[in-house]
Parts: sequence; C-alpha cells; structure tokens
Amino acid sequence: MQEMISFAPSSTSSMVAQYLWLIPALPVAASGLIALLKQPKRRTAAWLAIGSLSLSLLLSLVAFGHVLAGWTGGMVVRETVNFAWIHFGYTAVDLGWVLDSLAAVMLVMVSFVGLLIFIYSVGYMAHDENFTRFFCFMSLFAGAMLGVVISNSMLLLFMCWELVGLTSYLLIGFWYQKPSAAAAAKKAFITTRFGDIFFLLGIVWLFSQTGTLLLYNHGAGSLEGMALGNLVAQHAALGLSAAGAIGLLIFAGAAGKSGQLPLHVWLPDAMEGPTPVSALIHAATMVAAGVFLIARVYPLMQIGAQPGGTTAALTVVTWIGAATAVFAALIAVGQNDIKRILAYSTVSQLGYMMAGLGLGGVAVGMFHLITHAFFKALLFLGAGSVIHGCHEEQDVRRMGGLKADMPLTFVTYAIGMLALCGFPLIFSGFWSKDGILEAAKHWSVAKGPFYLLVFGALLTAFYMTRQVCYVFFGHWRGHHPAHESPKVMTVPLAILAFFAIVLGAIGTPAWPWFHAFLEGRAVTFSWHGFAEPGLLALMLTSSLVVFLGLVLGWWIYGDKSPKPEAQDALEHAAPWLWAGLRDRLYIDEFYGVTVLAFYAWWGRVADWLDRRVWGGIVAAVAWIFGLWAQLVRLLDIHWVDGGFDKSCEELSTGGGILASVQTGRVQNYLRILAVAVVVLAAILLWGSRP
Amino acid sequence: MTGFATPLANYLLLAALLFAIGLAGALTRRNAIMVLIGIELMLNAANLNLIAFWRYGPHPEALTGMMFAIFSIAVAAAEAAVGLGLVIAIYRHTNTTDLDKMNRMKG
Amino acid sequence: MNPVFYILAVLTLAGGLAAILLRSLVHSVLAVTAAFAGLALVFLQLDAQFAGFAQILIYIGAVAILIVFAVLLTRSSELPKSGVFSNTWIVGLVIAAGVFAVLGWAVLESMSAVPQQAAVPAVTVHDIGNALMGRYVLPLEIVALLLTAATIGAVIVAMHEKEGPK
Amino acid sequence: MMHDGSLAANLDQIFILLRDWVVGFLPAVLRPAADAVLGVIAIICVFPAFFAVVVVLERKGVGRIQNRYGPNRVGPYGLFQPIADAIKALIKEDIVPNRADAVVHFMAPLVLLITVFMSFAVLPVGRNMALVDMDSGLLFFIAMGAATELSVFMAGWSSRNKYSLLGAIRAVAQMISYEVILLLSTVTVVMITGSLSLTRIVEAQNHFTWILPHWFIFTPWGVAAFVMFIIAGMAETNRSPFDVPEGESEIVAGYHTEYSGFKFAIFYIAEYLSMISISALGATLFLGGWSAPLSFLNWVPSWIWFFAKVLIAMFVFIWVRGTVPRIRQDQLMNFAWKFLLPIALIDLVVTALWHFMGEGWMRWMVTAVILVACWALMGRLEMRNRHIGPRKYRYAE
Repeated sequence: MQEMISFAPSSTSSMVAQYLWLIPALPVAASGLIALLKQPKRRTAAWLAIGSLSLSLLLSLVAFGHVLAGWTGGMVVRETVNFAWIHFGYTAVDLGWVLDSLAAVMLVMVSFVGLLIFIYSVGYMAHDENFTRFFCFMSLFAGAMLGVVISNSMLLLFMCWELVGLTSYLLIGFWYQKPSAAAAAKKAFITTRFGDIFFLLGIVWLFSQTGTLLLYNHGAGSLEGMALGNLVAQHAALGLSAAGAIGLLIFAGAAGKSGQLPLHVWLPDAMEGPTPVSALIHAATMVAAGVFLIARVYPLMQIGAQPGGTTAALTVVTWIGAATAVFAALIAVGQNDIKRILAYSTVSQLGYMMAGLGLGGVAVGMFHLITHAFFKALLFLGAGSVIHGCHEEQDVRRMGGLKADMPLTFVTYAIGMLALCGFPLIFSGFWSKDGILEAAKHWSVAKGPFYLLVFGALLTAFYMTRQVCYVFFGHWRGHHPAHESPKVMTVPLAILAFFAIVLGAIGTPAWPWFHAFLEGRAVTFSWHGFAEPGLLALMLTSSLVVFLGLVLGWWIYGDKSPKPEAQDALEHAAPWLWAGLRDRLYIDEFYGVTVLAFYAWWGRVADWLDRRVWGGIVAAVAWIFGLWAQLVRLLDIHWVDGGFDKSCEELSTGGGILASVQTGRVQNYLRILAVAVVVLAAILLWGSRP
Repeated sequence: MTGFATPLANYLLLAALLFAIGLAGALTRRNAIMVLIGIELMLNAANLNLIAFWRYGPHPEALTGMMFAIFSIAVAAAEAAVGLGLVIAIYRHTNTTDLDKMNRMKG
Repeated sequence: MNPVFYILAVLTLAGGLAAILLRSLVHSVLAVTAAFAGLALVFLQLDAQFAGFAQILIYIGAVAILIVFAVLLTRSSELPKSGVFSNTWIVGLVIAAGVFAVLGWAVLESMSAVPQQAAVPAVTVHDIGNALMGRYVLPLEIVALLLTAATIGAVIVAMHEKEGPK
Repeated sequence: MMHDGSLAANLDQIFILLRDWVVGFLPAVLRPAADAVLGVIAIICVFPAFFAVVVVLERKGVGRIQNRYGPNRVGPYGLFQPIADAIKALIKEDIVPNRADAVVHFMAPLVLLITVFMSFAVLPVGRNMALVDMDSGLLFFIAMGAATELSVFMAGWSSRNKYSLLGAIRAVAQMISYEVILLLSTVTVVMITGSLSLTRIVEAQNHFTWILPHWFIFTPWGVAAFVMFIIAGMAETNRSPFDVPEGESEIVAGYHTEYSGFKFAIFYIAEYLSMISISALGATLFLGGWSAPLSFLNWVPSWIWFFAKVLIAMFVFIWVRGTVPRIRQDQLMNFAWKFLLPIALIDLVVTALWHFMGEGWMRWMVTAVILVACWALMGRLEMRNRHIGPRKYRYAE
C-alpha cells in the first residue's frame, strides 16, 4: 500500500481521499490474517472480521461526512487519487479510487449492513466447524465489495468485481459437502462469468477508444467531457453510438451479477449458501453491485440523450428491468422455500432498480437500492432466524403460527415485509418504489414499463402476504416446536427494522434529500413537492395496488393453515399456471435443452477430436521416438559402454600402480618431501651460480 | 648481551644443523611423539633464521622478521597441541604410537 | 670471535642430538627442552629479548609440558622391545645429511652476499607492542583465532568418548 | 629523589655506593663482569637469609594460629631454629631409590633452585637497585616461573613412585592453570603503565596526590587484579589451600616424596624462595615496589619499604595457610577456569575502560560497579551449579 500513497499525485485530493484505500484494505488484511488462524480460533477470527469492518464503517462515515460537508458547502465533491500501476510503451495501466456522493453512500450502506450481518452470523454460524473459514471469506468479500465501490479505474473495478464473484462462489459452496450447494456454486460462477465476458469486452473497447482506464481524471477520464464526445460521435452497429454499445456490454455484466433476465437463474439457487451469505451477498450488496455499476457508468449510457428524451441503451435497461420485475414476481408466487421466495423477490426488486435507473436516473435507482438493501437484508436475516428456530426447516408449508413462538422475529419480519410491499407513507419501500413508478409514468418513450411495474407491485404484495401467512399465522405444522433466536441474531434484526422504516424519510417528494445529495443539488423542504400534477393520484393508485395485493393474499391464504401435503389454493384454481410458476417458468429447462445441450454436443465433438485426431498424431510421434530410442540403446550397449568399461579398467589399474606409492607411513611422505626440497634447492642454487 | 661480531653465517649454519638434526629425528625414530619433537626442532631452526636475518637485515626497526618469528612460535604451539591430541587419539584406538605399525592408509 | 655464541651453539646442538639419540622418551623431551633453552639464549644474544622470553615461556613452559603429558598418556615412557629407531633409519639419516649439505652449501655460497655485521637495533618492547597493535593487528587477531580453534580441536580430538578431556 | 649528598640519599643508595667502591679497585675491563658477580652474590646471600626469617615467622605464626607455641628451644624464642634445620638437612643421608633415574633425580632440584634465583634478577629491590633492568623484565619473570614446572615434573617422574608422579602431574596441571590467571592479572598493570619493565612500573606508582600514593592496588581494577594475583601466586607455589600436589593425607608428600637430606632442603628453600619472589612481584606491581606509602616518609631508604611490603605479603600467605582448609582437585580446576578466568578477562576490559575514560570520579564508579556486579553474578552462578561452594560432609552414621 505504501507505494500507492507515494504514487498518489493529485495534490488537490484531501486527506480523506488519500487514505480512502484503507476502507477496503482493512477487511482484506483481516481475511488474510484469519486465513492464517487455526480452525478452533473462533473468537479471534470473529473479532478480527468484525473489528476490521467496524473500522471500515468508521472511515466510511468519515468519508461520507467529508462529502456531506463539501455538498452543504454548495459544491459537488469528486476527489480522485490515481497512479500508474504498470508502464508499457507509452501507455500505462492506471489504477485509482474516487470519492463522490455515490461512492460515499454505497460505502456507508455496505459497511453498515455488512457489519450487522457479521454480528448476526456470529450467532448463526456458532455451531459450524468451519467458523474461521466463513469469516475469512466474508471479510474478503466485504473488502472486495468496498473496492468495487471506491474504484475509479475500470481495471481495478473489474478486479474487485471478479473477487466479489469468487467470494460469492466460495460462500455459496460453503457447505461443499452438499452436492446441491456445490452445483449451485458452479452455476452462479459460470452464469456470472458469462455476463462478465461482455463486461470485459466493454472495458477493452472503452480503453481502445478513450485510451484511459480511469473514469474520472480531472477531465481526462473516460466518463468526462471530451472522451464521451468522441464516443458518442462514432457509430457502432444497428444505430447505436459507441457509447451506447459499450454501455450495453457493461450492462450485460451488470445483468449477470444482478440476476436480470435472462441471467437470473443462478440467484435462487445461490440460496444454498448459509443465510447470512444470502442476506449480505445475494440481497444487500453483491447483487446491487450491478445496479451500482450502471449508476457509476451512467454518463456513458446517458450521453447523447435530448433533454426529456432517452437513449437506446437506457431503453434496453428499462425494458429488461421491468420485465425482470414482473417475471420474478410471478415465479415468487409459486415457490414454497422461504428463502427462494425472498430470492425471487430480490430479483424482481433488482428489476425495479434497473428500471428506475433507466427511467429516472441515478438517484431513483440508487434510492431503491439503499432502502431495499436494508429491508431485504432484514427479511433474509428474519428468514434465517426462522430457519434457525425451526431446526433448519425451509419449507414454508411445514411452519406456521410462529408469531407466538418468535414474537421479535415476527415483528421485525412484518416490518421488512411491509417495507418490501411498499406499505404507504410509513415504510421506506413505499417512497423508493413510488419514485420509480412516478418516473415510469412520466417516461416519454412508452407506457409499457409503468403497467408492468404496477403489476409487479401487486404481485409483490401478494406473494409476501402468502409467505407471511404460511410462516407466522395458522398453527404449527413442523416436527419440533420452534424457539426464538439468541440476542446476537435478534438485535441486528431490530436495528435493520428501524432503518427499514426511517430511511424513507430522506427520499420523500417533499424533501428529496437523497436525490439532491446524489445529483449535487441544493435541497429545501416544501409540501409543494406533493403538489406536482398526478403525484398524489399516483401515490393513491400504488397504495391501492398494495392494499389489493395484501387483501388478496390474506383472503386466499389467511389464517387457515393447510396440510403440508395439501394442494395450494391457486393450484385448485389454475393447475397449469401453478405448474408453470412452481417450475420457474421452465427457464432452467429451456437452458438445459439449448445451451447445455449445445455444450454437451460440442464436448463430445472435442472428445472425438482428442481421441482420434490429436491422439493419433501424438501416438505416431511417440512411436517414432520409441524406435529411435531403441536404435540409440543398441549403440550404447555395444559401442559406448564397451569403450567406457575399457577406459575404467585402465584407470583402475593405473590407480593401483599409483596406490602402491601410498605406503601409509608418515615418514615415507616426510622423506619424499625432504628429497624434493633438496633437489629443488639444489637446482635453484645451481641455476643462480655466477 | 650484545655479542662482539658473530658473523651471520654462523647463525645460519647453526640453524641449518639444527634443522638437519630435527629432520633426522623425524625420519629415523619410530615413536610419533618423537617425530613431533623433531618437527618442533625444525621450526625452531626456522625461527632462528628469521631472527638472525631480522638482526642483520637492513631495516631491523621494521620488525618484520621478529614478528614472523613470534607468530611462528604461536603457530608452533597450536601445531604441537593438535599433533599431540591426534597422537593420543590414535593411541586410544590402536594401542601404539609406533609409526611403523600405523599404515592403515596403505593404498 | 665471541665465545658466548659457541657455548650456546654447542649447548643447543647437544640438546638436539641428545633428543634424537636418547632411547628414553622422557629423556629426549628434557634434552629438547635444553635445546629450546639454548636457542632462547641465542635469541637473547641476537638482541631479540622479547622473542627469547616468548620462546622460553611457550616452548619450555607449554610445549615441553604438553609433550611430557602426551608421553605419559601414551605410556611411551618405558622402552619398547623393538628398537626405538625405525627399520629404515639409515635412509632418513642420509636424507637429513643431504638436506644439511644443501643448506650449508647455500649458506657458504651466499656468504659474500649477506651482511656479516650490523649495528645493534634500537628496538624496545614498546615498539613491538605498537607493531603488534598497529601494522600486525590483523595477523595477531588471526593467530588468536587459530589458537582458540586449535585448543578446541585438540580437546575434541583427544577427548575420550565418555569422560571429559585430560 | 635524585642522588644528592644528603644522608638520606646515601642511606638509600648505600648498597650501590658500596658496590661501586668495591669495584673501584678492579681494572676497567673487568668492571661490568664484577658488577654482575657482586649482584648475584648479593641475591644469593640476601634472599636465603630472608627465607630463614620467613621460616621462623611462619612456624611461630602458624603455631599461634593453631594455638601452640611453635619452635621455642633453639636460641632465644627459637630464633635459631632454621639454622638447626639447615644443619640437620645437610648431615642427613641422601637417599636415591635404586630404580630411580639418577641423573634427572639429581637435576630436578637444581633446575628449580636456579630458575627461582634467576627470577630475582629483575626485581627492583630499591631505587635503581635492580640487578638487570630488562626492558621486558616481567616477561622474564613469568618465563622463569614457567620453567619451574618442568623441574617439578622431573622430580616426580624420575623417582619411580606413583605418589610422586601423581603429585607431579597434579602440580603441573595446577601450575599451568593458574599461570594463565597470574599472567592476565599482571597484564592489567602492563596495560596501564605501557611497559614490561619492572623498574618503569614502580616509577609509574611513585607519585603522590596530597600524601597518598598512586599504587595500583588503590584502583578498582587494581584490587581485583591483586586479589587474583595473590590467589594464583598461592597456587603457583603449591601453598595451602592449593597444596593438593603435596597433600599429606592423599599422596605422601607429592613430587618430593622420594627426596631426603640436602636435595629435600633445596626443594624446601626453592618453594619458599618462589613464594618470596611471587610476593615481591606482587609488591612491585600493585604495592608500589620500593616507593614510600606516604609522601612524607620518602626519607626512609627505599629497600626497607620493599622488604617491609614483601614481609607483609608473606604474612598474608602464612595467615591464609593457617586458616583456610585444602580444597579438592576438581574444585581447584573449576575455580581457575570457570571463575577466575572470566573475572580476569572482565578485569582486562575494565582496565581498558579505566585507561580510556580519563580522569574523574566517573571512571571509579563505572569500573567498580562493573567489577562488583560481575563478581557477584559469577559467584551466584558457580554456587548454583555447585562447581565450587560449600562441601557437604557426611558424618559417620
């Protein structure tokens, strides 16, 4: 790290920015240390991880305060620290980090949620023998994620991005002895890689066009004026500008990470990992990384848009987001695994965020990201607590009536659920989702997304109600009676619940503090925020939709706890639809018969090539050399060896002769010595005679 | 103790004779210890040469010969210690100090 | 001509001869000690006080004692049945004579070349000390190291497998 | 104190004047030789006489210590006892064991006596009263001391007697071990004065601040060196408590078991003479030789001071002999190699410190502290490992 500092050239960047690298570095270092620990050293590992992350949180808060101070001072803070990593030829590979409002917000969110989940998992993983390994991976993940957040160079971002992917793989397959877990891990890894290929292509293209990897570099970065101008000027295929094309490539990467259609398949399976992992990685932070990425490269997507208008790239993002939202919500209705339901809801919420980005700009999407991070983490931890309490039971049909057994979990879970549904006015989810809907309503291109998103909202409310009814209402249908979880698990729940409520306050139309902060505008409080045309109507409709969903859910599933074996209520009504929903609309099967089948066929072809063609060539070469070797061997035996043995005999006989001089008697040697001296001296003297 | 005029040659001859005697002792006696004694005598002869040349040399104040002699005396002491140690060790293994009997290293 | 030198020379040579001729090993040790003493006196006569006394201190005080101990430890003090001279003693004698002949010849040859007279050098022990601590400090250190190594080596070599060094 | 005509000066230099007067009668050619001869005669007469005094002193002193009268028959207070002893020794039969090695048996005491006498040659008995003022007198003295070992061995080996041989081997081993200590303890003085010449060393101590002399024993390193010197001296001369080589209880009388009559007397004399010479050296090195103990006592002839100091040293020898019990062989060796040697080396370092730290109370503090600390530390160590230390007696049960 030392040379980073010494490299850091920008004298303008403040102390805070100079030392920003500490925030990701601390957890990474912690994970390194934990990796060196012995397995039974649980307390040390936990303390290292939590301590380092809380330090990072502290620093993040400092950074946030720094940006905040700058903003209230009325200027947009964007400090970068860049340095050349490798020089070759005239170009250099630059790395660097940036501190702006976006990064600051994400830093605080990631480190805060991460810390809570760390504390939670101390309780959750208490009985796991690989406790230390778990925390090693977790802190590595935290470090990588924070790295993604602060990185100012496409390359650094990609490194951290891949590191995040790796840790996600490791943690999904944490219980590698379960075949399903191992498979899920592989699936996640491969699918996300698939997206990352496009991402890498985008990066390369960007680098080749702009000649710099840095995003912001005092006007010379690839996201700043001149470079963007060039990018938008030149045209790629099918009417896209280079900027748009690159944007779409990067979006492909983001889609892979954020489980957008059609790459969402890995995310539900990822629930095979421990629940804290699901909460941290697959709900709050990593999956949000895709959204964050789009937000980060937003200028690239946005450039070339007329005021009020939009660009092709953003349109694509919007449509995919909206589609994903509805699609995943639909599937979520048909699931019975508590965590899978949440997983699909995550996917759909991510769809919302993407749509928000595409429709209303960075602030809208990011606001939903932040709020969602909190309440979804809350929901997952609640689910974990439920699973913990029900002795690793995950099927919602085998639960029920837990609101009596686990009151604290119930309350917090309910809060999270309402926030997710977007229960009006009180809960943060309402405001963030409302922002998206509003943006959709005013979208100039098409009304489609708006209706999709509204329908998604309805579904969200519905399937969450269904889940809660199954889990908390009715009577207990499991085997062993459930029990409330320990403090170390419930306290984080409470904290998250608190934030799930209050966070909404910073994004209301009356006081859009968050949006202003991100866009660097001044903010004032005024009720007139609500006075915009149609806003109230919209709020009303969305509230109505939510209520409709809740009521529908309660009406269908209500307080009647059906037998686990019994058919689902919807199944009665429309079996074919239900089957589709239950089987996730056959996406996996579709991939099975297309992609996987193709790969299998190609594998067979390659195998045939290997055996027949290349194998044959290799065998032929080997045979020729074998023949040659035989020839050489004959030569060796009959010719070379003979000569060698002869010479050896000669040597030994000669040695024997010489050895006879070695009488082994000191005095003989002494005599010979003396004689030699005499002779030499005599010669010397004789020579030196005048 | 300054002698009036003993020529250098006398000292050299004395040294030569002593050296020869030492050598004879080393070559003719059976006992290993006697060989060591002979070697000591030879070393002493060499020392005598050094001192004599120092005394009669052009630059006695440079002390070269003297130093050489002193160092060689020290080295001789070390040599005696190690040599006798070896003799004792050999005696321990083969109960003899007779060199004619010690020809294990015969080639 | 100086009688002192001849007396000393005779003493030294007699010591040496006795050392190699006497049959009893202890006697020859004593004789060689006499030779050492005579040589030390010759050093004194050569105005090399320091060297002379060092000679006495080391050879008579240390080496002779060392040899005596070796003699006692190897039970060589009583006379061996087979004679004290090796079977081929005559060869050794001839060679020694040859060496002496060559050396003497060399000395006589170079008689004219070397100076036969010299002023008494004004060298005090102080100068020797300065030289040892100045020009010759490195050799001094090396010799110190050598002596230490030699001592340890001798102890280890002579050490009996079980009990400590004698 | 130059040689002016004053009475004190004449008294101080009386022997020199005497010699010059005697030599004055001879032709100039023979004078150097005559000087030497006279000096030798003086030594041969004076020190045996001194020896006689010491013997009486010892026998009476030890008698007092052991709570008996000691010799009190011959002459007043038994003062003529040594003369009687001498006569007895002379008229006794001189026995040589018949399997003994006659020549060596005869030579051993002579060699001993000669070397001991020679060592007196360099001692400055008084102001410019050293027989030969050698540039490296100290080295000569030590060399002579080393030469005595051989004679001891000769004595032990030649008289075909296992006790003698054992005693001789013990004696030689002990002498070699303690010679190292002796040498190292004297080196400190050489380091300070920068000279091996004994007269020069005495001159270096012949100064006074106010009335107090600059003797080396009045410095921390000096004290340490002096104590070690005395201990080593006792061991060198096989005195109690280091008289293992002639321990009556174990080996009859050590290397001179087989000696009797006059030869034995010579051993006896030689032992005491070497004792005297060692204590004389000690007085010369540490007690300021012939210099006066207090500045205003300068008028007293220097040789009186010298002999007084030697006498005091001798008394210490006798005193120790009377009080301290004999120590075991292994204790003796361990004491030499594991305790005295390290301390001696440390003392060398300390002396160097003293030399380079320059004037002032500081160097007194530092050197003293270092020495005491090391001494205490080593002592603890040795006691804990029980190499030296209190012996456990097992009484008859």
